[in-house]
Amino acid sequence: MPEAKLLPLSEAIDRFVPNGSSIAMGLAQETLIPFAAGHQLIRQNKQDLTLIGPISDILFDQIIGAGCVHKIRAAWVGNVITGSGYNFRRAVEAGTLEMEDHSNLTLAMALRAGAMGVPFMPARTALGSDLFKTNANLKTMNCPFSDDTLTAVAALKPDASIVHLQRADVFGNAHAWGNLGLIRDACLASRHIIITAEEIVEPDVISRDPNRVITPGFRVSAVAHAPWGGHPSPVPGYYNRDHQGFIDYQAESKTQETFLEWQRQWVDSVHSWQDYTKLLGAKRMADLAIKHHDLSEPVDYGY
Amino acid sequence: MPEAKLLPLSEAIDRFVPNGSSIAMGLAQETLIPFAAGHQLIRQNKQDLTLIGPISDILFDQIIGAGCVHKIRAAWVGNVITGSGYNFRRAVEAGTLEMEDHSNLTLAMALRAGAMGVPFMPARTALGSDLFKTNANLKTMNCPFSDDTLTAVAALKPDASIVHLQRADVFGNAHAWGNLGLIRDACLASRHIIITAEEIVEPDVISRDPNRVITPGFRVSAVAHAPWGGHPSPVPGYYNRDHQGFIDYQAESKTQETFLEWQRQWVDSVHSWQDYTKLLGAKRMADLAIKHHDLSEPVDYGY
Amino acid sequence: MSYTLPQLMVTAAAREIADGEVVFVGMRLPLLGFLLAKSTHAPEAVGIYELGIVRDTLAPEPILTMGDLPNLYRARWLADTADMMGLLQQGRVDVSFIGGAQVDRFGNLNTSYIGGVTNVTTRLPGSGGACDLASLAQRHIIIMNHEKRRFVPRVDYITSPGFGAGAGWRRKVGLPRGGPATVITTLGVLRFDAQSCEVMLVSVHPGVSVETVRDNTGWPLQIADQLTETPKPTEKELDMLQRFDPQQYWTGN
Amino acid sequence: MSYTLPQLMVTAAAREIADGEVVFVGMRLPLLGFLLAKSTHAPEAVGIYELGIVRDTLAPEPILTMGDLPNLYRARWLADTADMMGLLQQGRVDVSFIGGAQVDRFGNLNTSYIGGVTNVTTRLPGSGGACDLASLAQRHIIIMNHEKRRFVPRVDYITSPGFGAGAGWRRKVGLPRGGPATVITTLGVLRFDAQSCEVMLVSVHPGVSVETVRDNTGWPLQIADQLTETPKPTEKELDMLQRFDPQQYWTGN
Repeated sequence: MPEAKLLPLSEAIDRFVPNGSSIAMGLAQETLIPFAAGHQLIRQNKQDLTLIGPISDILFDQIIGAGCVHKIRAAWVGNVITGSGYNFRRAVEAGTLEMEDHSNLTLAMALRAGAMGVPFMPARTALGSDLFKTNANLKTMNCPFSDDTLTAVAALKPDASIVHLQRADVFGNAHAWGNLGLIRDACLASRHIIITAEEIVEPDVISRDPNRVITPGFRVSAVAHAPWGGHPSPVPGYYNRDHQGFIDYQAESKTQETFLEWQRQWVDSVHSWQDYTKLLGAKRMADLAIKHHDLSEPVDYGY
Repeated sequence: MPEAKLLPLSEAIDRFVPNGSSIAMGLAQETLIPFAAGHQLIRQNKQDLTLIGPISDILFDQIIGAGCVHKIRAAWVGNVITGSGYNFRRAVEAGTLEMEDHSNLTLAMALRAGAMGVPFMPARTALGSDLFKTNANLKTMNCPFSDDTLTAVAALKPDASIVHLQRADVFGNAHAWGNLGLIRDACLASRHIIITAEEIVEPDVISRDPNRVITPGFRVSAVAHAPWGGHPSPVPGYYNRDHQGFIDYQAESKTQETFLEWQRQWVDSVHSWQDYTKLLGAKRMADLAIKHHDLSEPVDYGY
Repeated sequence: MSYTLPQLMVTAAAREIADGEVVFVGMRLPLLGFLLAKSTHAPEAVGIYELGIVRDTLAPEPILTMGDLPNLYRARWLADTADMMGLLQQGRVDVSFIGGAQVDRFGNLNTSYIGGVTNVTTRLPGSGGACDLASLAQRHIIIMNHEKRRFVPRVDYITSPGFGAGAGWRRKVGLPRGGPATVITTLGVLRFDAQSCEVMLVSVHPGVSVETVRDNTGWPLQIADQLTETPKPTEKELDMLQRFDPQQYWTGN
Repeated sequence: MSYTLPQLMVTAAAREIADGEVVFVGMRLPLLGFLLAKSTHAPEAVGIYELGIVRDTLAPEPILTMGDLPNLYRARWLADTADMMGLLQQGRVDVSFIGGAQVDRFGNLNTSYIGGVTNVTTRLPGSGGACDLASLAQRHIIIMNHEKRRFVPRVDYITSPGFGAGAGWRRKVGLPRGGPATVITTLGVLRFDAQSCEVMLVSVHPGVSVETVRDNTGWPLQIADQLTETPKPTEKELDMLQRFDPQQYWTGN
């Protein structure tokens, strides 16, 4: 039997995310954002983190606001439906946050290079742009065949990818569905993979559909059970996007003071996923629940 | 409504594979090999084809034997369980077949470069090997960041990818499962995509599971219904590998004369998939049928 | 027929999409523009969303953003961002949409650093996929507020390349194709001169004067010979928009 | 206990796998070697198959080749070849297996062109993934027939790089790691000298003399100081092999 990797979320973060780690999160951009795990980073007062992600919606802003972050390697940091991320703005404008600017394509290629085990990937994007100014991991180069000018993107190998998925077994085998963003490449590129899952299921639920497995289980370091662990982002099959959560956050993060109040309420006073769902309340959860179900047609992996 | 793309196999090949085409086939290596479509190329006596694939098992050998092929860009051509492909051997030894030698990794990167829209991809394989001797699409280069020596693999953009899959709708949306080899990147890299499918299904069977879709339907040129179109290779969910078919082919292809006899029996005298299954016979098909079914657990794409 | 300014802008955006085109759909107003085009004159348009979605039908319920679950429901394809970017990088995307905070006369966009990187006065969210869309789509459409502080002679930072320093620049830096085609603003619609690559005003929104547009532009703005008025949304278009954005979250005044 | 030569070779191959290792499994005998190791001393070994399979349990039925459906059934992961190659290229594969038609004293393999590319006498199937495994695994094991025409001073064509021209060559050409560790032949087992990178005989199969091995090698073969006899398959190992290859398709005489 392979080793069981199921841990309480606090222990998973404690063991696999030391201070100074580089962490990829929010890899599917708007969906499946690992908010519960991100809040655990805040709760454990991690320091000097480097956050890596394409568009993390408000998660990066929260971890920045809590003072955990030294550097950002991302394409976009803000609030998808309201605009700016205020903690991010404050930190960059104050000069306290190191920035490596990417586009979604360059970040995807950086992680794909890591996943493929090569030191860089070529791209045709960003030529003539100013992304190169804050990003030493982008260089122009000439194609060895066509002599075309290209953007070389250096490989990115995060210390850990933290991903929130729908279902996993205790051995680290997990299913994800919906738009997948950069999840697959980021997991393969990372030293550690930490999965939080809506459900922990029997191993055969996973193994009866190996094409839906997101990354090979032997590469996974920890699995934590985290129902509503993606809230307020949407989790296909489980709950819809909580738009109000994002709208509220705009005001809640407007100043450092209001943000600390938000942190006290939504992070510091929460010690388990049960606390979190209690805070959300039954009505809000019912409102966000999937109402129109649409099940996939099974396929046969028999012999 | 999008355009319906369902065509008889003969018409699909006729319209989208002119003489001189470069065609990617056998992309999942041992499974899902598009034998029915390959035989149709022979039946239409296509000329000057370039065949592209990692390990096509015996399909490439058959098309070479029928005199349709000018050039091979592949990692391995033979018979997976008996060894040599005799038509391939004869043609290379006679100097009538142009050869571009790849490894599985270089071919995967060539197609991935095509899929990503970049002129090359870097790799760490094949350095010091003689693959470079017959393959001008491999060059050594230095990494722009680390200065490491790398193998640059030029992009490959086939005129068509021909893939055999489990189920498709008439609009070109299709599901595949099992090991996927190079199918996804090859389809994205190709100008035309021709799908042969075990079953043509209602559109919602496909659209209720968009993660299982193999390539975006708007990129597909034609879909043909071809039950047993992968035989003797295995098709997950439909039938097992017909080992005897591969073993028999060793003797059947030993000389040019025996091969022509094989071609007469298995290709020239076959004019439809119904003919082919009649030739196979009910007992052989029953022997190859899936006996131990194992269905995937549905997932919910609702809202 | 009354309409709001965002409704007018979304309608103008929708009209930039021809039937059958492959559209890389952005966030916010462009999302509605794509839905509007699909449900009116461009039913065969195909939408690509950078987070890994291809769909060619309307979502069954109004969505506020592209990651909303109704936008995943019965999508044509759910896959990786790299797959979407591959289609874009290959040149298979006909048109894309980008929002901007600062634009210049050659259509360069800044959504990153007001003041530039060494003297940041305002940090904006950054590129997301915008730099990629501006680099790699066959053409792209910019949507933004028309204010003098936003329409500047030269952007402080190029997040998303337009025509750079003018004619020939894109080819010179190595961009394989494309460039901005249209700027839809709160005051009018602008297009680019094929020779000089400089932006010029081609239509003003109803009730807006050329002077107002000029006053809100940070350089002497060129005016097209045949200046028109931006067509108002039709009743059908407004009906559709009401269905797509029933709370007027994006299209309210 | 009677056994066949292929059974002995598969058993020797299995013993090259340590428990918990990640194994890139090839075709034919290595496939059986992996299954044998899994079912005896290496239950936690993980198998990677280049066509896009990761599995860490035995297939429920005997398989002749890696694409057989029982090898897909309840696999841990079914994905793309590029994903498997990524794991390999990253250095996450501990050991891999390759068959060969022609080998030289530095472990270079030819499975492409006997006679070389300009004077082809026999065209063989080619690399498949072998070149990649030889380039990128932490170590690789070669399995082949021991005949003088196959054991040549210098291969006609390097399909799969060994130690090239000797010590330091792999680093010089840019290979990131690895190299051949062992050659399991029909006559014995050979390993590589850590200094010179030249292959030497470390064990002979039961009943095979050192002279026979020398006579079937195309250069003066080095012999290890502590030459041993290759261990015979145990009863348990033969039992297992009988279950994995009941028709003795691969392990018959």
